[in-house]
Amino acid sequence: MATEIQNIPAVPELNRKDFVTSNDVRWCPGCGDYAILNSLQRTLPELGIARENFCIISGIGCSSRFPYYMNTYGFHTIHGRAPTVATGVKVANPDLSVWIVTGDGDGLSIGGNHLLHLLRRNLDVTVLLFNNRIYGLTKGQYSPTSPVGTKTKTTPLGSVDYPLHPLLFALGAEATFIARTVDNNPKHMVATFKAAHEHQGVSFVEILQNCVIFNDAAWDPVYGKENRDNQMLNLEAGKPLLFGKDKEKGIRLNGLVPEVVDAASAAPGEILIHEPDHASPLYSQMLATMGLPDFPTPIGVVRQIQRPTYESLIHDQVEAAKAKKGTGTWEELLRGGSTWTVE
Amino acid sequence: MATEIQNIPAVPELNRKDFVTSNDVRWCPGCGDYAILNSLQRTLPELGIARENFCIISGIGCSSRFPYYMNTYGFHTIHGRAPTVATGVKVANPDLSVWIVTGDGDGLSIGGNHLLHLLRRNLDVTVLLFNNRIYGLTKGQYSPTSPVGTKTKTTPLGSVDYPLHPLLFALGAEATFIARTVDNNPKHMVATFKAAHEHQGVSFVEILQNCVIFNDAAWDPVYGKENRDNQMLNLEAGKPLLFGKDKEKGIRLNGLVPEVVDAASAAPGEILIHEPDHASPLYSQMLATMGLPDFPTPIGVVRQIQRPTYESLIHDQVEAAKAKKGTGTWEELLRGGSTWTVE
Amino acid sequence: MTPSTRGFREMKSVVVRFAGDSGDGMQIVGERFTDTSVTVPNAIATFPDYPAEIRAPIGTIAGVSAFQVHFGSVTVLTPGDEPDSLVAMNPAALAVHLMDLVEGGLLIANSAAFTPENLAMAGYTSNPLDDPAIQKKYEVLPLDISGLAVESLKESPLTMKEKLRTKNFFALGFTYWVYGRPLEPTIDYINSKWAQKAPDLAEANIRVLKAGYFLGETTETTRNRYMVARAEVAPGTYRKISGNEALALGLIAGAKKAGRDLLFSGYPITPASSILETLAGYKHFGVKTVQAEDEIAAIGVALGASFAGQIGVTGTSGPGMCLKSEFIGLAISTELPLVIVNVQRGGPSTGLPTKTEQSDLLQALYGRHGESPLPVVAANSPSDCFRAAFEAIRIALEYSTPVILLSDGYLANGSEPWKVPDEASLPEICKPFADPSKPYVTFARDPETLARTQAIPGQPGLEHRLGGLEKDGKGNISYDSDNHSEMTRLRAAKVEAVAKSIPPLNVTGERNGKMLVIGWGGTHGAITSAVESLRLEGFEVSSTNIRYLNPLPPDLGELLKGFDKVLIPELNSGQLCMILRAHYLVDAISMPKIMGRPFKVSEIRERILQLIND
Amino acid sequence: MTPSTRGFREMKSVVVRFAGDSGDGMQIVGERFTDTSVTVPNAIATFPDYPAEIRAPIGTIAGVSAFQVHFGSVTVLTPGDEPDSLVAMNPAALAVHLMDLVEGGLLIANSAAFTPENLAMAGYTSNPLDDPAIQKKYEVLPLDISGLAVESLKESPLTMKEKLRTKNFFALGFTYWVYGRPLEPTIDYINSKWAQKAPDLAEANIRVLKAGYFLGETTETTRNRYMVARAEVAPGTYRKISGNEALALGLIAGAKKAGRDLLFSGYPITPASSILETLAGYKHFGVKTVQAEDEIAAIGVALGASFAGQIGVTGTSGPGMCLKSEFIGLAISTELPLVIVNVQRGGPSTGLPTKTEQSDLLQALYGRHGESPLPVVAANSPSDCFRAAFEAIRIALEYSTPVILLSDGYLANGSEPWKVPDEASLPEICKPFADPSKPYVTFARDPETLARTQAIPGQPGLEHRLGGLEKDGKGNISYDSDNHSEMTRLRAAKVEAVAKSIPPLNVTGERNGKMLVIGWGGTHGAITSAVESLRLEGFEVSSTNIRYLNPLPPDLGELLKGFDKVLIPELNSGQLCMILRAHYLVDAISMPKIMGRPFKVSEIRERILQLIND
Ligand SMILES: Cc1ncc(C[n+]2csc(CCOP(=O)(O)OP(=O)(O)O)c2C)c(N)n1
Ligand SMILES: Cc1ncc(C[n+]2csc(CCOP(=O)(O)OP(=O)(O)O)c2C)c(N)n1
Ligand code: SF4
Ligand code: SF4
Ligand SMILES: [Mg+2]
Ligand SMILES: [Mg+2]
Repeated sequence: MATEIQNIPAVPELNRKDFVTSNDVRWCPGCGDYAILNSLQRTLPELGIARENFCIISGIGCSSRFPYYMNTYGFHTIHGRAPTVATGVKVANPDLSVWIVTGDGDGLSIGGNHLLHLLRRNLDVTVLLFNNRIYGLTKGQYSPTSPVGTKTKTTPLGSVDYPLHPLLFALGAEATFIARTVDNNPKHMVATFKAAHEHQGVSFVEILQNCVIFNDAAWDPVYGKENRDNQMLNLEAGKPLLFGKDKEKGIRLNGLVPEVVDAASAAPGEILIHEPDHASPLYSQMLATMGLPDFPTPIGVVRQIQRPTYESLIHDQVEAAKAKKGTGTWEELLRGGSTWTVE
Repeated sequence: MATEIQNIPAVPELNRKDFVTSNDVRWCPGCGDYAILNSLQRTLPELGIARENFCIISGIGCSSRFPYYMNTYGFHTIHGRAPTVATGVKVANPDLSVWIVTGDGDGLSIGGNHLLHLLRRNLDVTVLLFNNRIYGLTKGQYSPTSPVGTKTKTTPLGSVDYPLHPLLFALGAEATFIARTVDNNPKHMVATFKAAHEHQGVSFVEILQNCVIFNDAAWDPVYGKENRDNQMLNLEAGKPLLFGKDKEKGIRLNGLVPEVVDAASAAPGEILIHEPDHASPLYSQMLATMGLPDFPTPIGVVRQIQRPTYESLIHDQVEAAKAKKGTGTWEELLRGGSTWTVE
Repeated sequence: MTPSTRGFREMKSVVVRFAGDSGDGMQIVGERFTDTSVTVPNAIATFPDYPAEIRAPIGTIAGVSAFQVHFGSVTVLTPGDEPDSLVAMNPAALAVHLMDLVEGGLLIANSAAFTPENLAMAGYTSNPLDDPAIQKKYEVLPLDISGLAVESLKESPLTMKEKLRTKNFFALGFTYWVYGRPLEPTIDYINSKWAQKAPDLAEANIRVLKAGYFLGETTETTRNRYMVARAEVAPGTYRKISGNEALALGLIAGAKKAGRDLLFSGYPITPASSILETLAGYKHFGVKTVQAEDEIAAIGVALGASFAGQIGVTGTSGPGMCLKSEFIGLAISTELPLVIVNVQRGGPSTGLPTKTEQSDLLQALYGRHGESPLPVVAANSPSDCFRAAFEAIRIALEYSTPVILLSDGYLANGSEPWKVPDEASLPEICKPFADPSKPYVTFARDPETLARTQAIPGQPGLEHRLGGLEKDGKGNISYDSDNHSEMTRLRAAKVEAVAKSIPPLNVTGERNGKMLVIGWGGTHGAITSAVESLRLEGFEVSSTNIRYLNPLPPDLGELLKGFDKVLIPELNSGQLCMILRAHYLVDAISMPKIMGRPFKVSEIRERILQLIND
Repeated sequence: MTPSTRGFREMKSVVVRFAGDSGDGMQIVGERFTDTSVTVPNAIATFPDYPAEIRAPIGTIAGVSAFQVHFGSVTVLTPGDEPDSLVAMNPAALAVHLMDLVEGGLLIANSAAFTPENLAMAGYTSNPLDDPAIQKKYEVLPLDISGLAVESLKESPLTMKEKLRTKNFFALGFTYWVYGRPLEPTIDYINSKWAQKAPDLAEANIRVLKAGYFLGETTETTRNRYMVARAEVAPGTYRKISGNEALALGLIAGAKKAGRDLLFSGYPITPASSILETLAGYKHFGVKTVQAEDEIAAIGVALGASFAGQIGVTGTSGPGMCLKSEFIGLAISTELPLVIVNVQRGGPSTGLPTKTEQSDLLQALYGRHGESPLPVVAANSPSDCFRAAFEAIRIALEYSTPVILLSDGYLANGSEPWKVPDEASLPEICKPFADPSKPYVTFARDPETLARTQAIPGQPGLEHRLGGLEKDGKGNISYDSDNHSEMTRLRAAKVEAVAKSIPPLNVTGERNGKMLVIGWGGTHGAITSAVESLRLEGFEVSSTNIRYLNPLPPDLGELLKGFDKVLIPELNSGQLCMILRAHYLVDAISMPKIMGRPFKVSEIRERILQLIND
């Protein structure tokens, strides 16, 4: 590492308050973002990392105001470009814990390409994508995750674009860690954030988030009180894919087609066991495609596999070059190549 | 449709020469692009479309010089942005047959986001992505499809970025038609181009293309004379997934994991039958992930499903609005809303 | 209920500002006051000013939302410098806006909201309404607006929360009384909005509105009432229109006159979003709208539509302009018609998204690599956005070129009465496609305009290729030196040729004198007002507003010669000033203002006086 | 083999151009000729000129590749206007380049390539070598270069194709004979390159090289030989360096002097790619390179690295600059150090990727929305790219600002001998990070430079947030009007403060006189050569080159006053001229050239003479 940071002190005891800034939080009352903020402020102190080594980087959007409310290093960049700045930060200093906060518009509309390349490169950062299926900050236009037919200011007759599916998108980039969580379950959020942090490589976390002003209750069919038991599938590694109030329903495969079955009457071993590191990427694909109306929506860690990280490979090359050629000197820099002398 | 095109004449008999321009073709001798050009010039006359209704739109790159060599309407736009211009053209005039020509850099590096959104929107155009795993025009830097470790001018110690997989990328966008073909098989190219054209909706075609100057023989492990029998799997709808010199090998599924088996000794029905419209997207995913070193590389139409096209939905809304409100008049335009009169 | 003029003080014009929390409905009452005034008729101009946050926390400074109306019996060109009266619904609103109120102005405050918590949130340690200094400086009128509104709804079945929410109409009613305005237009509005869906709500709002009015009537709480007489308004049909609405209509009108369909492609961004939103409601005019994945895609889609023979338009604000710059270069190189709208906001970077500024002029002129000139047109008032947009389309088509149309946040959101033009008064836009019976030369030019003729996909026999590499007159790629020089010259000459179609400058005042004040864009109203008032006082000062920033009006050089001094007020650091200095070697004086706000008339007056007396 | 001066005509300087098909190895022989000449030593400057296509079809006009060397016993500042001799390997090369050859110049043509097919491809209907007009105008010397090369390899085991490929060394050998240059450096080069890997090839090339030389020696085919004496070169260590190489080294040197690591992030684009490529080979200097997915990402990565405490640099050419503009605004708003390199090429749009131009100056200055000033620095010769890059890093760090560094295709690819500086001669760059023991105020400023102090992630207790919204001095978001005005002023004042660190202008000639010729960037050599030659002839003309385009050198205004006329030659339509006219109200005369090519010394001379005699 290049920049000299004076002897990093032993990590002091931290708590939630250490991560709260004095800035007034300026989201609409009732916005799902509050709960996410709270959950992250509860997560970070538990990671054993000194506060100064956290860096939170966002684009533009309601969600992207996030860094201002976290008492860490933060960068509220420009619309859609947080992954690029995060790449610079992490390559410059791999010791930092870097978090990207983005929205469905910021991350998947204008910023889709950067996210794609971030994911495929496997930079060791965590991406929190707040999916409220709407543009909040610009006051309610449809987003790339809005379902067909969504009526908004720009689509008075309903949107016509088939939406992007965040998890399929991440799979298309072969991301090494893919998870989903919900803004109305702080415990699940904290657990998911921790898992994401622990993953060595890029972690992509979709957070189903409610925009109370412009797209209220968009996720109620999934996580509303009446629906959550039957419409959410809680993924736990090594546990069977069961859901329903009494875990009475399960998922099995019929060839390549998943099916919902009655857990009680299923044959032994028929209900799939959750393996985030399943040998076949088809398994993560199956989970990612599950959702309304035919299937419950999986939440938790969908996929986690290992691959070297981008920044470590870059640093390895730098170190290898130094080892091989010796650290570059002024002499070599200025007088390298072929020179001649005039007397 | 808005622009008045004077009485479109009956489509005359066309042949390859009608699509050749007087411009000198300026690719390197031996470049795979020649064969692709030839194949497209052979395809278009057979589609029953008048020459003036073809429009070929490209970005920047060796591949993107394509429009200059096709005697149709053409637009050599800017790097990575062909999908956006194509969207404007097709929305403006859905009667045109619009083809996008792009490269692995143009389409997947700088232009990845536009391609992503084009695919998810399902605009009825055909995308030909020339994948030579290198930046040709800028003289040989690695591209997003270059394998890890590729040594180029910008990566003297080998590239460290995990590559993008074009077909997985297209699947991540839930593209409705996904195919692959190879620059050394004109017959296969023509057939694939025709199938792509016939698909109503976006057609994504990856073409394995050889850059003789900067990445020669990159695809030889797949389609080189010695390898093609064992390393290519020719997909045909309704036919079993067989390959090998004498079609002696086949693909079967073990749970979610595909396996290569001896065709002769396989149980009846065990060898998968190719269904581009398979009920589960996992099937296309399986095909897309197959390739070196464990599997043959599928060529042909990987996936084809139906969904309304973007431009037709837009036009339907325009027509519906006209039907409902009557075609807008000057009176309504200028004096609509609430007015008052001063005398 | 029509007020007599008894007990009124006559005013030429009055500025009223409503300010409160974002949740207090200030934009709504501002709109109502405006609509009522236009029907008097009065001349009006308005300026909404809302917070950057969607919903800032209630009662905070950040959450203050305001709406200013300027109405008069004489010409009204700006929303007014300083309010003559301020309605402050809470302490935060007072804290933000009181300093603008004219000395002696009327301050109506909702005393019910001046609770200790609210005062603290606004940064007050004591109640400013009790402050003798404030009481001396202004005509302070504390009213328990919340309480009186609720009181008047004793019988209503609404919940307490709902009742409280009507308080804005109480304030409005009282203000109507002060200015002797009719209640009917507002009652009609309330009925048309709620009578069907929520009759109780309609009923309650009307009751509260009247209660506010009657409070004045019965208590005569305030010492003065003010009367603004009917304005001498030119006969015709009017409608109130905001800048972005007018712009949208101007685009449709231009496309209609050209006989092409309009395709507008945008990506949401404040303060440009409402152009896309407005146009999305005009599908039955054949308008197609595309919400693209970003600003680059948006202009690409628009350019594709133009290539295909429609008229492609894209619109955005500053940050989005940056993203469009590469594509603008392609449009210049391929010489395709295209309109790019920039509704400017405070910069740099994300800057001040909800504030106004004119700081993108040099970007419009030079914000691309290479020699890439294009025509730049600016709108100068909300309703003028119609004409400016129409002009942009005309130039784009007749000169086969991209055109940048500059508006700003102040024009976009501000509104004013617009005298609706006749269709016949709009010029034809003549730009036929290439004739398929003749050989097509891609870059052959009209000798007059230097425009190239467009052939479009679908036209048999005219197949051709366009692209961003340098090309020769036939459209073939050319790396030839002389050709590049010549094509560069031709592209520039074509833009210069637009000058021939520019009408003479409109000058306020004489064509010579001590000082010429030059503005462009939305400063028009403030500059004209300042200059007109000074002229009435006998000063030899004139002014003009430049709609065409590139090419510059051909008569500008001559005009400049008639004056001793030239002053250029701009909401930037002096961008037009730089251009004119370079162009005419005139020692123009810049008057920059970079505060996210429009000029006040008084600021300009003072600066002129200062310089004229130098 | 060292040539005696017997039989030679002495020349002060000579320009040789090698031209042939892209496959003919013209760049290689040009490089060899250069390397040989620098060791003489001669003063040199070179200009490679290759086709846009990777491999255009053999024998076509589009496929012609050329390399020009200018070498002299006196100062050589440009690659020369017109070649004194032209080596043309085929008819296409002749067709493209003959018109540049000076009258009476030596034309060496490979007659073997003048076949009917090749002539037709070049557009000739008859063999120009037989044309009496041409024979009269030039010293025409047709040589069967292909045949003679093959002939001399009778014994070699190479294939015919391989043998033919050595013909460039035959041409080189013959040219060496004409100019009395030593063969050893080339023989050493051939050996070091091929002796191990392909001894037959090394052997053959050496044989052919000598055969070319001996052809002259034995046949005395040409009437004249020319001698350029050793140049008076300042003592020191030299290396030949191209602009992009020098630029890369300057960046590393700057980072080293600042004690920060360099992170360069780019996306390939002609003619900037080789900066990224060069730096990728300097990993052992702690340099990290990132090939990003596009230019937007590239600058984002660089800005992230700067935020994290390293020095982030990105580089591109025109179209890529458009894409970076939004991020440049963010860097300005957050006041982070950053260097953005623009290696200009012919525009607009994709334009002429392999040709040179200076048409992005106004973009550099104004190509962003909002008030967003930044320092702009330009390199003026290939080796000067080192110093300019170093300066850009110094300013970026010391003033906490993004800096645009302008180079161009001509500088990037051209090369010249560079007198290697001592490390000690490079100034220290002093920009410490914030002190963690003191409270950190994000936008507190150094009173001298107005730079803000940077605290970086990892520093305990200095946690803070940056962003593109307007902020106050503490870094908190602020929508306040006065604050916006003040921050805008401060950002501008900081850039202006750079002026204090600018050295006085270097003037060629007196500080007053009839005419001052002002240039910037790569026109330096041509302008200085023209002015120096005219001064020798007694004309009162001076010149200067502006490295700092923003802020302008503080002594420029004073300098301008000393001259009757000001002429500004630029490879654009007059962009600097516009700036200086606006700034100083001086009636500067623009001399634009937009041909994708550098100025010729003679063009500038002529224009000066014309104006001086007016
Ligand atoms: C270049 C640019 N284009 C557009 C905008 C305007 N803009 C700001 S946020 C946003 C979208 C916000 O949507 P999302 O990312 O879903 O975030 P949310 O507000 O819903 O949390 C847009 C379009 C901008 N700031 N910059
Ligand atoms: C904005 C911009 N950035 C960079 C370039 C330079 N450039 C031209 S083509 C290209 C990549 C070409 O690679 P690919 O798309 O794979 O096409 P190929 O040449 O291999 O067919 C690049 C980087 C450009 N023209 N414009
Ligand atoms: S607009 Fe929606 S997303 Fe934004 S702060 Fe309000 S509730 Fe949250
Ligand atoms: S560089 Fe490669 S891709 Fe480009 S034309 Fe040559 S062979 Fe083809
Ligand atoms: Mg959102
Ligand atoms: Mg490629």
